[in-house]
Amino acid sequence: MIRDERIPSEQLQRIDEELRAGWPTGQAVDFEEAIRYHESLPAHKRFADVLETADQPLLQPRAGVPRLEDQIELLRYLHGEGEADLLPTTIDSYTRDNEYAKAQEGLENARESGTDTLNGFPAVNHGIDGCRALIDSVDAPIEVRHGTPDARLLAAITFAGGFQSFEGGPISYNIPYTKRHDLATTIEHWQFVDRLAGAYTERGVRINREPFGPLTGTLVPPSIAITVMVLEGLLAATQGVRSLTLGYGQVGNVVQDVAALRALRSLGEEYLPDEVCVTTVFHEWMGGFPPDEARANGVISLGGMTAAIARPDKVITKSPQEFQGVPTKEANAAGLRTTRQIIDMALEQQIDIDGIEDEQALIERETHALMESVFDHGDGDVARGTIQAFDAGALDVPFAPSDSARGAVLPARDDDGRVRILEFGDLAMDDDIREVHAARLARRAETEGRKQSFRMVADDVDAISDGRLIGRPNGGGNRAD
Amino acid sequence: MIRDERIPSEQLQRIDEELRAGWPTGQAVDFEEAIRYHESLPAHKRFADVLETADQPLLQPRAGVPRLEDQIELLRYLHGEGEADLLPTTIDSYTRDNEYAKAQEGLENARESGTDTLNGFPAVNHGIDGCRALIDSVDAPIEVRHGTPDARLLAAITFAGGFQSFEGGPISYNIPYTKRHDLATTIEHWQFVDRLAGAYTERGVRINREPFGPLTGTLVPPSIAITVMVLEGLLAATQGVRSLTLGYGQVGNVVQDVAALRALRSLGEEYLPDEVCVTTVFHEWMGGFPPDEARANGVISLGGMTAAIARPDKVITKSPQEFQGVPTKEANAAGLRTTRQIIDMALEQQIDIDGIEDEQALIERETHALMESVFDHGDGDVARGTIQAFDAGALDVPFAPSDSARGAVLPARDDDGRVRILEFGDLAMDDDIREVHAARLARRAETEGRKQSFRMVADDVDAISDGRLIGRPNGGGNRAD
Amino acid sequence: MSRTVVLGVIGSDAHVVGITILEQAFSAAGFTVINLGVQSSQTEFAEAAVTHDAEAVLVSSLYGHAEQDCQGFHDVLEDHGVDAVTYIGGNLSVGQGDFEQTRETFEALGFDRVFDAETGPEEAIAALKRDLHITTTEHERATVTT
Amino acid sequence: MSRTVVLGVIGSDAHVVGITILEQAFSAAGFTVINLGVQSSQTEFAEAAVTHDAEAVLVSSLYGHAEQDCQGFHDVLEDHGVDAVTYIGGNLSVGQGDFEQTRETFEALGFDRVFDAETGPEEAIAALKRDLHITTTEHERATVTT
Ligand code: B12
Ligand code: B12
Repeated sequence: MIRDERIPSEQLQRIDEELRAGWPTGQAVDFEEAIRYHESLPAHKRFADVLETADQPLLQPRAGVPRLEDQIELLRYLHGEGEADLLPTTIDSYTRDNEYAKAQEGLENARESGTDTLNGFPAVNHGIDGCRALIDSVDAPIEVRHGTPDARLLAAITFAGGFQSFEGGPISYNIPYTKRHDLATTIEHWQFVDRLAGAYTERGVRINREPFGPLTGTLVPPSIAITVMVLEGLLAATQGVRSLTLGYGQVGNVVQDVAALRALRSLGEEYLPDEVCVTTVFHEWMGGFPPDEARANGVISLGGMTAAIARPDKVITKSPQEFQGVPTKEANAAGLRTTRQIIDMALEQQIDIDGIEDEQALIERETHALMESVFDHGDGDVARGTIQAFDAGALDVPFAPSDSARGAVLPARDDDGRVRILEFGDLAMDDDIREVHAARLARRAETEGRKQSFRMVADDVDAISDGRLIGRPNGGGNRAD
Repeated sequence: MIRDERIPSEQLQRIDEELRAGWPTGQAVDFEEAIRYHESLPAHKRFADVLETADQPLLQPRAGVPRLEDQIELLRYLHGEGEADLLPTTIDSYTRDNEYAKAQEGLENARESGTDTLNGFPAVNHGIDGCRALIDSVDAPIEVRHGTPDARLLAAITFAGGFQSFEGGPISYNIPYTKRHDLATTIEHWQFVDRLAGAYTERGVRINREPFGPLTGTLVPPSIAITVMVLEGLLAATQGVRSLTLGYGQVGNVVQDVAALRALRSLGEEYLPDEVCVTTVFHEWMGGFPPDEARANGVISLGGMTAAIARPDKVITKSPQEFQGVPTKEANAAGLRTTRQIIDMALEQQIDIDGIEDEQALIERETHALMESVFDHGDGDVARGTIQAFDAGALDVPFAPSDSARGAVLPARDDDGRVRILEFGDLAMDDDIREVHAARLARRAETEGRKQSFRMVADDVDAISDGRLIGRPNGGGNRAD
Repeated sequence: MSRTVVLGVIGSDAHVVGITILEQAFSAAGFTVINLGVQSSQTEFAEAAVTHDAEAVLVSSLYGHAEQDCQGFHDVLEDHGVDAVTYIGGNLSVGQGDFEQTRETFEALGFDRVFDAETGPEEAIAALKRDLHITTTEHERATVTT
Repeated sequence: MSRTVVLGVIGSDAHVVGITILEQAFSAAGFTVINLGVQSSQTEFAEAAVTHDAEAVLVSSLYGHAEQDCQGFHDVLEDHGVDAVTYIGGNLSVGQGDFEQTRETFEALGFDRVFDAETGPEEAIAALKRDLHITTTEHERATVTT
């Protein structure tokens, strides 16, 4: 059975070769030559260094289109007009499924017809040369963002292609992103990715790794997200990763979000070995957006405001077109600048809100309980513990489409809009904690004069897209108009 | 010399008749018939009632176009698509100058050519019938917003025309809006407007009056704005006004803005007689906007966020096109919905920020000092006191274009972005207060390694339009990119 | 007797929240819902429709690959002998496309109705009742019996 | 000798902040600035230009009535015998107009240069130095003597 142990070099090499034989562009990877390429990159393209030395939150959008020239243009635009500090390259869905042939078809289609039917940049198909052409053409660090359960070939090619940051992890790119991948396999696959990042790191090319914090993006209780971040961080550290950016997706309650970001940082530092440099990333609201750009700007700005108070190292921005589909580059840049403006206006202000410490203490207590349960389930081994804890429902993610998670946990907002747990299932939280949640939700139910039920959850899921934080019956409204 | 005394009815009547003879549409005013018209209006068009009974901040845009049909369409749009709770009718600049003939020309021009060269709705020219056609066609309360030093005829016609709320006042529509009007005259003119509002009020038609809080919109220290609000409130109350909405324009520092809105409410209640119902209005940032709609949305959202925390009774929204010129109706509605979204998401959250009480206490102390000085200057009479205090520079407004104000006060932001006073001139604030300001500004100067000077003020004037709150040298930036 | 609908997310799309809400809403409205979950293949839809004798097949797609994922879908249904009402909904095109065009595309692929992401479940339920000629009384009975 | 410019806001426009910044910037750049303030008439501009023998007349307008307010302005200047460079800047049209069109309108009215509200003072100062053939040395002398 899989364990949290470093992959031996021979094994790394063997898998690497196997993998690279799987698709033509894989052959071109040459580790030593890749190290030299990375060493040739200027300081301002070194992802980990830029992120870790910044003195205020850096902004990064999401963006990926199939064709190389378009992707270059898009990223230049987002860097220039959007004033993004860090850039992304979002990978298409076929690549995420390891369907490189289909991706190839989509790419050729796009090249011929000029219309894009792929929803991202098929980096494997573009190969090392394509990746480097992108890295060379754009004057900022670029991260690979995807959602791929088995991202081994993608990692091999993009690392050699000059990318120095790579999103995802065995839990965070499995549970929210797929139905049938089992955790043991994704852990094994990501151990390879992390080991590869570790190999580069040992040669002085610190590849930044970023577990995907928002998970399903939908009312995820902070402690669950943080636990997953810490677990993926530990697994990555074992493989030699030394630059880790732990993520968290905005829930929309300012106190809870600030508390969660602080807890994320402190728990990350608590659990991860000293030699790992831990940074944090805050994702602007990842759930359903309002079908209206003006309202979406309000949602985005609340995220910016929260970031100004919590000061994460990085903020992933949304665009006002989030509801509709992949945004135009103009809308994407607009989301960046709206965020920038509100952050820069609020950043220098001292805004200390009451109650953050208490909320942070609760989140830390919950996370400790979950982490302890994982260690117990694995007899001290994080890899085994993760698998068994998910299997037992001791660790769980709300709205998880994956067969590997129970999906029994149901979240709902309390009367103040903080995300609490309505159904715990077998989640490893003790009665004390459960009572805190129950009491908060009871108060809300009382305010609304209704029972706690799935109806409440469904209302909360829709609330922000309907224009408010809490899914009150009849829209909460005694509005005057 | 003018005094703060109620205009006797005979005098009211005489002035009224004189005035109405001044322009053809004036003749049609019939007080008794006007009362009947107001009585015929449904509850949801009664401005004061709607505002005073609301249980969350109501939103109101600014908007005015020359032609009646266009104004109807515009207001319906802002009510429907913009979800505005309260509506405005902004008057054109010729009317503000009492140049009704020029306004007539502009209006006819607009009717013929179809392009608008007037920057607002010339209500005097539209006359009572035009006003009532507007009131009848739109399903929400509507306020007259203008900037007219001598608004007597405008008031006579719009009150009779069915409007139940009227912005402005003798100081707030003089000092920021004109160069050569003396305060004694504008006070006399506004006593008439207020007395007219009082006459309606006595007959059960409570006309809401709203002094213009933002003044010059540019770094106005809260205590100065609040003092002007209280003074205009007192003058209005003397004339029988019973529904008063005191205003305040966002400065952009959340703590200071929340403190100022609370101080505004508490000082309003402290100074105004019990029979006056005091409400508050918060104006989203009234200074220079960024020349970029995306960034403007960030500015607007910071206003919405502040409003959610401070909970004024009303919020006047800005549009993302503020920088450029009069906004399209779509942009205007967008500003409303962006504001609505962030307010509604934040409103139910408990957000208690440290330091608000201290800042509020400082604002109240300063306002007390200014008010006391006004009373002293007028030997207890507010009208005389106002005139003399402005004359002496004991009361002053920064960036005032008017000859009636010294304009010697210079504001600048402190290191936290709060607006402080750099040059007091003869402002009636004692040394203790001056020292607080000086210390705060000294700290900023130290942070920036430069002297306090007009350069700092100019940098602060441009800061928000340049993308930040505080005008630091070289844009404040060690930005990573 | 309760009417049966098959519901799922097609292709390799994993957006599950929408169908979770739809499942709950259709159940509450009296339908028997066979929820295939996310990442369901065309064949899985067809087989479930046969097995459960479904009267409607509700396809969801959010991630922007719906058009590719639905190529030939109605042939597969026909091959399995499925003669059900077919709906599709969600974010059906990549990018900021015009919805009328999207509707035409998916109608041409054989769907009886096409919904955008602004559609609330109520709207789809009302449409399905009309298409299946379900009267309110029958619906109410259905609600009681399920 | 320092070069003199007349500065003011025309018509019944009261937006004073812009000219306050401009006054400071032009003074710092070595010009003698005669600031008429807001709500200045065409005649006031012309008379000040004569009195102070100004080499440039800088007109500001923000409130959207610039076009009406500037009708015949250059005739008035001519009548007074003013032969100065004329600039106008600010928010020159009502609404969200296209700036190129605005520029043409005001050039047709006789202005030598037309600036939008995004113009920083530096830009206008640089342009004026070019138009008045002020070399940097002369400018530096000017800065010293004022
Ligand atoms: C949450 C979310 C995620 C979560 C999903 C978690 C999960 N497993 O469910 C995560 C973060 C994992 C995710 C991943 C991705 N996402 Co996503 N995601 C969203 C988001 C923000 C909300 C979706 C949601 O849950 N809404 C709430 C539910 C209740 O609403 P709904 O899904 O729209 O469903 C309702 C209606 O559409 C309708 N409906 C839906 N289906 C049907 C079917 C029928 C028959 C009927 C009648 C009605 C109907 O009724 C539902 C209930 O009211 C949307 C944007 C948005 N809408 O705001 C993007 C969005 C759908 N995602 C998008 C993309 C591109 C992706 C990724 C490819 C991203 C990436 N590049 O990494 C991956 C794909 C992964 C995969 N394999 O599927 C795009 C799709 C673009 C397009 N179509 O052009 C969107 C629109 C964002 C964007 N603007 O780019 N995403
Ligand atoms: C503050 C402000 C006010 C304050 C003014 C206080 C005062 N006395 O100064 C108050 C609240 C009183 C006010 C009133 C009005 N305002 Co006003 N106001 C503004 C605002 C928000 C900022 C202006 C400002 O101070 N900017 C900061 C300074 C530093 O920049 P600036 O003025 O643009 O000047 C710079 C440049 O333009 C340039 N420049 C300017 N002039 C010149 C000249 C030359 C030769 C050169 C080279 C350069 C140059 O250099 C300057 C320095 O950098 C603007 C919108 C905006 N810009 O964000 C609206 C705006 C100018 N106002 C507007 C309007 C309509 C009015 C009113 C008619 C409003 C009303 N309907 O009630 C009244 C008019 C009153 C009157 N009689 O003039 C409109 C004008 C619309 C148009 N042109 O189509 C604007 C654009 C707002 C809008 N979008 O509707 N306003």
